[in-house]
Amino acid sequence: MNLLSEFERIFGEYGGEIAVAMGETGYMVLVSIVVAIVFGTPLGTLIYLTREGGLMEQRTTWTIANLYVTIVRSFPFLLFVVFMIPFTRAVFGTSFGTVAATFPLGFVAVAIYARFTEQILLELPSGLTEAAASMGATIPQTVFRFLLVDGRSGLVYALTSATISFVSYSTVLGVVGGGGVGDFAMRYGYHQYDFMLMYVVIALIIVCVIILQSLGHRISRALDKR
Amino acid sequence: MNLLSEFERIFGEYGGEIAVAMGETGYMVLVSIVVAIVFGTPLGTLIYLTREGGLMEQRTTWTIANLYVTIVRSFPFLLFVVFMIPFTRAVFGTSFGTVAATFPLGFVAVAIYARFTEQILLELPSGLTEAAASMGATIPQTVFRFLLVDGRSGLVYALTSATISFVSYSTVLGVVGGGGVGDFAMRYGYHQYDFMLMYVVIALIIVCVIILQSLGHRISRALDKR
Amino acid sequence: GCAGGSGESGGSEGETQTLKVAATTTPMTDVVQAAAEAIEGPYEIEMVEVADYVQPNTMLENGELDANFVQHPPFMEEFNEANNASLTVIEPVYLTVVGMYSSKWKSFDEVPEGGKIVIPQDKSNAARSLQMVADAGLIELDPKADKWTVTVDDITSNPKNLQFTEIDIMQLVAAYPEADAVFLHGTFARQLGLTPADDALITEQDEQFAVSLVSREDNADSPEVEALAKAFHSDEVRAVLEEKDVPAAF
Amino acid sequence: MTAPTPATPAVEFRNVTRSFGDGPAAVTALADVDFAIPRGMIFGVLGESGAGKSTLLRLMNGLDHPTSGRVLVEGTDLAGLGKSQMNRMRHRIGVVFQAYNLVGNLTVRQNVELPLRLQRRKARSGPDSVRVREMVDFVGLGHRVDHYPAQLSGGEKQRVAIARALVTEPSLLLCDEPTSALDTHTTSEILDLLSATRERFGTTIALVTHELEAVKAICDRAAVFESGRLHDIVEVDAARRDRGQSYLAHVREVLGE
Amino acid sequence: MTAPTPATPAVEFRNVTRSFGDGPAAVTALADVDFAIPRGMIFGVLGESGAGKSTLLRLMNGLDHPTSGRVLVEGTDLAGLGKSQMNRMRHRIGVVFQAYNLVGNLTVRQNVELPLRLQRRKARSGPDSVRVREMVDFVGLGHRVDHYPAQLSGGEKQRVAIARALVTEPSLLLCDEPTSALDTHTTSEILDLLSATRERFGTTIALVTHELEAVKAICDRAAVFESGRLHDIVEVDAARRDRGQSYLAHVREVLGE
Ligand SMILES: Nc1ncnc2c1ncn2[C@@H]1O[C@H](COP(=O)(O)OP(=O)(O)OP(=O)(O)O)[C@@H](O)[C@H]1O
Ligand SMILES: Nc1ncnc2c1ncn2[C@@H]1O[C@H](COP(=O)(O)OP(=O)(O)OP(=O)(O)O)[C@@H](O)[C@H]1O
Ligand SMILES: [Mg+2]
Ligand SMILES: [Mg+2]
Repeated sequence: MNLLSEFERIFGEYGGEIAVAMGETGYMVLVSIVVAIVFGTPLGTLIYLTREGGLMEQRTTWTIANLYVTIVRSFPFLLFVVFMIPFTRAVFGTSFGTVAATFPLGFVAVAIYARFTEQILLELPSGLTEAAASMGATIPQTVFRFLLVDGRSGLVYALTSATISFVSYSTVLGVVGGGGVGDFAMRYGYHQYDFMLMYVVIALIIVCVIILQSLGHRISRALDKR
Repeated sequence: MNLLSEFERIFGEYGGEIAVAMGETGYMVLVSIVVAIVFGTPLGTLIYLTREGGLMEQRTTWTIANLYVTIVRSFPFLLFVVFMIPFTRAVFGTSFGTVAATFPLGFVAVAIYARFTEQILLELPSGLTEAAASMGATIPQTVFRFLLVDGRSGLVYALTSATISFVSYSTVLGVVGGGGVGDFAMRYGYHQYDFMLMYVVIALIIVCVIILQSLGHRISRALDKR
Repeated sequence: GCAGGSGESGGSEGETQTLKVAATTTPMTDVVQAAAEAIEGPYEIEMVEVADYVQPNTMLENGELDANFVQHPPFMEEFNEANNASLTVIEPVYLTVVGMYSSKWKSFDEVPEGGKIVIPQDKSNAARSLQMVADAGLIELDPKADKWTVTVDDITSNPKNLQFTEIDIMQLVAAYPEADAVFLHGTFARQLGLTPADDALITEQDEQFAVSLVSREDNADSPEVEALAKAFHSDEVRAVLEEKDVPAAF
Repeated sequence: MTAPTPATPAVEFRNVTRSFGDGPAAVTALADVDFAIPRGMIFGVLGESGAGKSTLLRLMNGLDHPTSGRVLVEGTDLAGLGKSQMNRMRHRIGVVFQAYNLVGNLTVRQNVELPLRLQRRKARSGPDSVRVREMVDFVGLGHRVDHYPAQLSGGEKQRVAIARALVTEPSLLLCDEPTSALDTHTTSEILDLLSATRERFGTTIALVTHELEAVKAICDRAAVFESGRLHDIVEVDAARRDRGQSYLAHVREVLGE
Repeated sequence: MTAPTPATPAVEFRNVTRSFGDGPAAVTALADVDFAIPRGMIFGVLGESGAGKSTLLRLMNGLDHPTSGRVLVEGTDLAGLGKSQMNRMRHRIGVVFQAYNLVGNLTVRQNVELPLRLQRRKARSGPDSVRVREMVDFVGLGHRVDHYPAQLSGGEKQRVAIARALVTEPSLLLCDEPTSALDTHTTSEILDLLSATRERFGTTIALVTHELEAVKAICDRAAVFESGRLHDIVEVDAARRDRGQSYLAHVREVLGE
């Protein structure tokens, strides 16, 4: 088989569809990243703060927040998507399509990144919170001016790592018509046994992820002055 | 609907099968944990050591190891399972059944845990490797007597976190006849519309994971003397 | 009532009404596309591609779709029964030639003691495959059980001690190289370069398994579904089926 | 040089005991300690390693809590303070930690600015920004404002910590061996600064140090601890103070060349 | 008290320069430094904060590398050593870091044992285990062997670091302000120990310190650095040494009560 002519065939025949699928995946992953930052970081911080021996020890809050993360992460994702359908429909008026599919993914993104955030904060030296306390920093000040400042490189690297998970999760969303490259690869490549197409698309995904990864790596390194 | 009688029905009718499925999941997850520890920890350590500015800076090794982790993690898992079928068959003589299904899961487990390991090691203070170097520690000594010693609590916590991912991934393995509780929930619950059964099984999975999580948490805290 | 219907439907006259029809894979998606070109009147078809066989029915029942094209009637009946739903068959469109195939044996008689038989995991297709194995005389099924809902538990005699493995329909092709016999739909067999006539150990082409256009009881008689039915019967669809070498059911 | 001593002392320890762990491995860091630091005093804390000095300071701003007994700051029992009251109290207490505890991802300037920011003072402009600049210059790091702690030497880090503690002009200043990593010359400059701070703002200073010279130089009074017990309180003889010599000259003198 | 001075010095710096960064933010930590430490000598390193003392020590065991110039240890250019040669060299060099660098998850005993373990000596039994015990006892932490660094005071951590550096009986000992967190009494005990170590094993010691008293007490010679330049090398007048006084007595004497 001539690889070049295969590529020609694939991009000639499916180029437009692949571009659309890439756009869909980009949308799902981007929304997940935003949601992970906006809700995952605070949730992870909350788990860190309210834990036993934490700055804001609070058993009930910790239990609930920690439970959310654990449940959402251990729920088989495909079934979670199904489980969420009534809620998705209530919010978006529909349960299918890229936008609606992103809804369950968002919940998972929050859970994944919250756990990452907690892990990063746990590794910070205790002198940092001690310094914050000694200066009379409020809890929000401790978080924003100390923890997130010294944790930032770890958080960025973890976000990169989490993003790769989001890409991987997004491929399951074909079940509810979410589209995306993963679904495309499944549909045309796997279900129609066009393995060449499937591997080309997977390679595309991987290349994008590698670029993302090295970008995250670079930013993370640049942010670490410690 | 009477919840109690529903439970009676479910456990009466499917109790034995659920037990078998739990056993299968237990097997898959346990093997993944072992493989993650045995291969994931060294791989993550290798990425840490050979990175730019690392103790054993080695561009080629780093690129390959890092690529493995990135590729395996971003490969849509279902397609990865399919991709691995020829190799699985070559190794186990079959690509079906719980044992064979664990093969692709193992590769993913290694990749996930390697990344976790790298992240934990990156957060360790530079004074640690400096102390090791000053004592004339060889690379293996630096790893075993310094890095893994001070990183151990983070590594255990990360292993717990990774295990939850393994559980989640294992549910996808039903497609190649891997069995397990996730597959059970899909098969009887989803595809045969017994939603009560599906949620009961999911609840079972979650309870197991929560126990695992709190165990990991406890061990991790006990190991941290810093 | 028309519980939602399709989101953009119900426009005033002269406006085109978009009909949402779900499909999963080829050849169903090709048929829907052909129908989209063939449809007449103030309608256009929007295909919703879903990588799953349960969701199209759930969505249809919930009024998010106008119709779907993913299944045969027994599969739909199963859904209706389990979910108290009111899906209804509009038109059978094409027949699926299913068969048991083997990469190792020329006939069922060669399948050895303890042979591994791989069948689909959904109820109707599982029953279909068991029925074929029974027809070949390798097992006996409980005569009291319904012919199209039998399960592995209904096997009353299995002298060769055959091992049945149930997996996702989508994975059957992967099982072909190592199973002693595997159930395949015609389209999948073709992907492996197999033809039902030459390569199957046994085939079956029961008309009741014709893949059909399905909608709900509450819109089955509506003009838009009538237009859909007509489109799915068009020459364009027939041409696509011929091209794909699938026998039309009309 | 007697400091003003109004009625309520700046800090008061009433029968304070602090122990860690229990059973045979238990350590009593402070045992039944009872003393007061009058306002405006520079109070030395002396004692061998492990005598309980750092623990003492940590108790003074509520970073640690007594196992028994009470700690009062400016007449207020710390145990009775709510969270935000405690924070407000801490805004008036500067701390120089033994381990510096700088924020690694902030530059020298940002580290010094930090306590002002926490108190919602505008540090970007106005007198506070001038004050930040002044403090950094004073500790001799004017040319390193944009460097990060990892790029500094031990003594430079310590100086940043000192600047950070002084920038808010606290009414109580807790210093845990603030010149341990500093040479004699820088040390005497820092000590001068502490002395001047007290002079100008009436700041009460608790100074943990091993350098008797430092105590001699600026303290009014010093407590000597031994294995957690307050062994003695010594009044410093102000007359014996002497300073002002070039560093190398001082080296030569002491080493006898 | 003159140390033996065989032909090859223990440490030799040949026109060593070490600078960090470039452009306007560049810092020259050491500029064209040229000197030698004869074998068996206790060599003081003095200098203001940021003068380059820690950098100097780091260069001596290859933790850092000169920007230009050469560093020789026992006649060997460190730049020419392979990895395992460097490790073997380091087995003979003990280091007490300014920031201690203890392993947080190891107990006091385990931290002290560590360098022996790395050299594959059997520390569990035999003379080495006795030696570990001895060192821990010597630094006054015999009752804390099973405690972790986080449970220790600053000075106690420093003492563990000293025990760890001495346990292997190194031929070259690099100490970066090893008594900065210690009181006068403990300091003089540690200095005695360093002195005795040299006496017994002929160990060469490089001692960075700000305490002139320490230099006076045990050093044979001291280098004074200023902003990265070797400013002067001072011979210590052994005759002026004096020691042996109770801690409190010493306090009273210095403070003049
Ligand atoms: N990574 C770095 N980047 C920039 N400057 C650095 C770096 N490391 C050290 N320096 C600078 O080099 C100079 C010498 O540092 P060094 O740590 O050797 O000083 P020192 O004499 O040990 O001081 P101290 O007594 O305060 O510990 C200092 O001005 C320091 O800020
Ligand atoms: N968390 C802890 N667990 C057990 N013991 C502790 C803990 N924290 C402190 N200690 C012990 O309490 C005693 C007093 O400690 P502290 O830090 O106050 O000493 P210090 O006087 O500041 O000593 P140094 O001059 O060495 O810094 C020490 O023996 C120390 O080991
Ligand atoms: Mg202390
Ligand atoms: Mg230094």
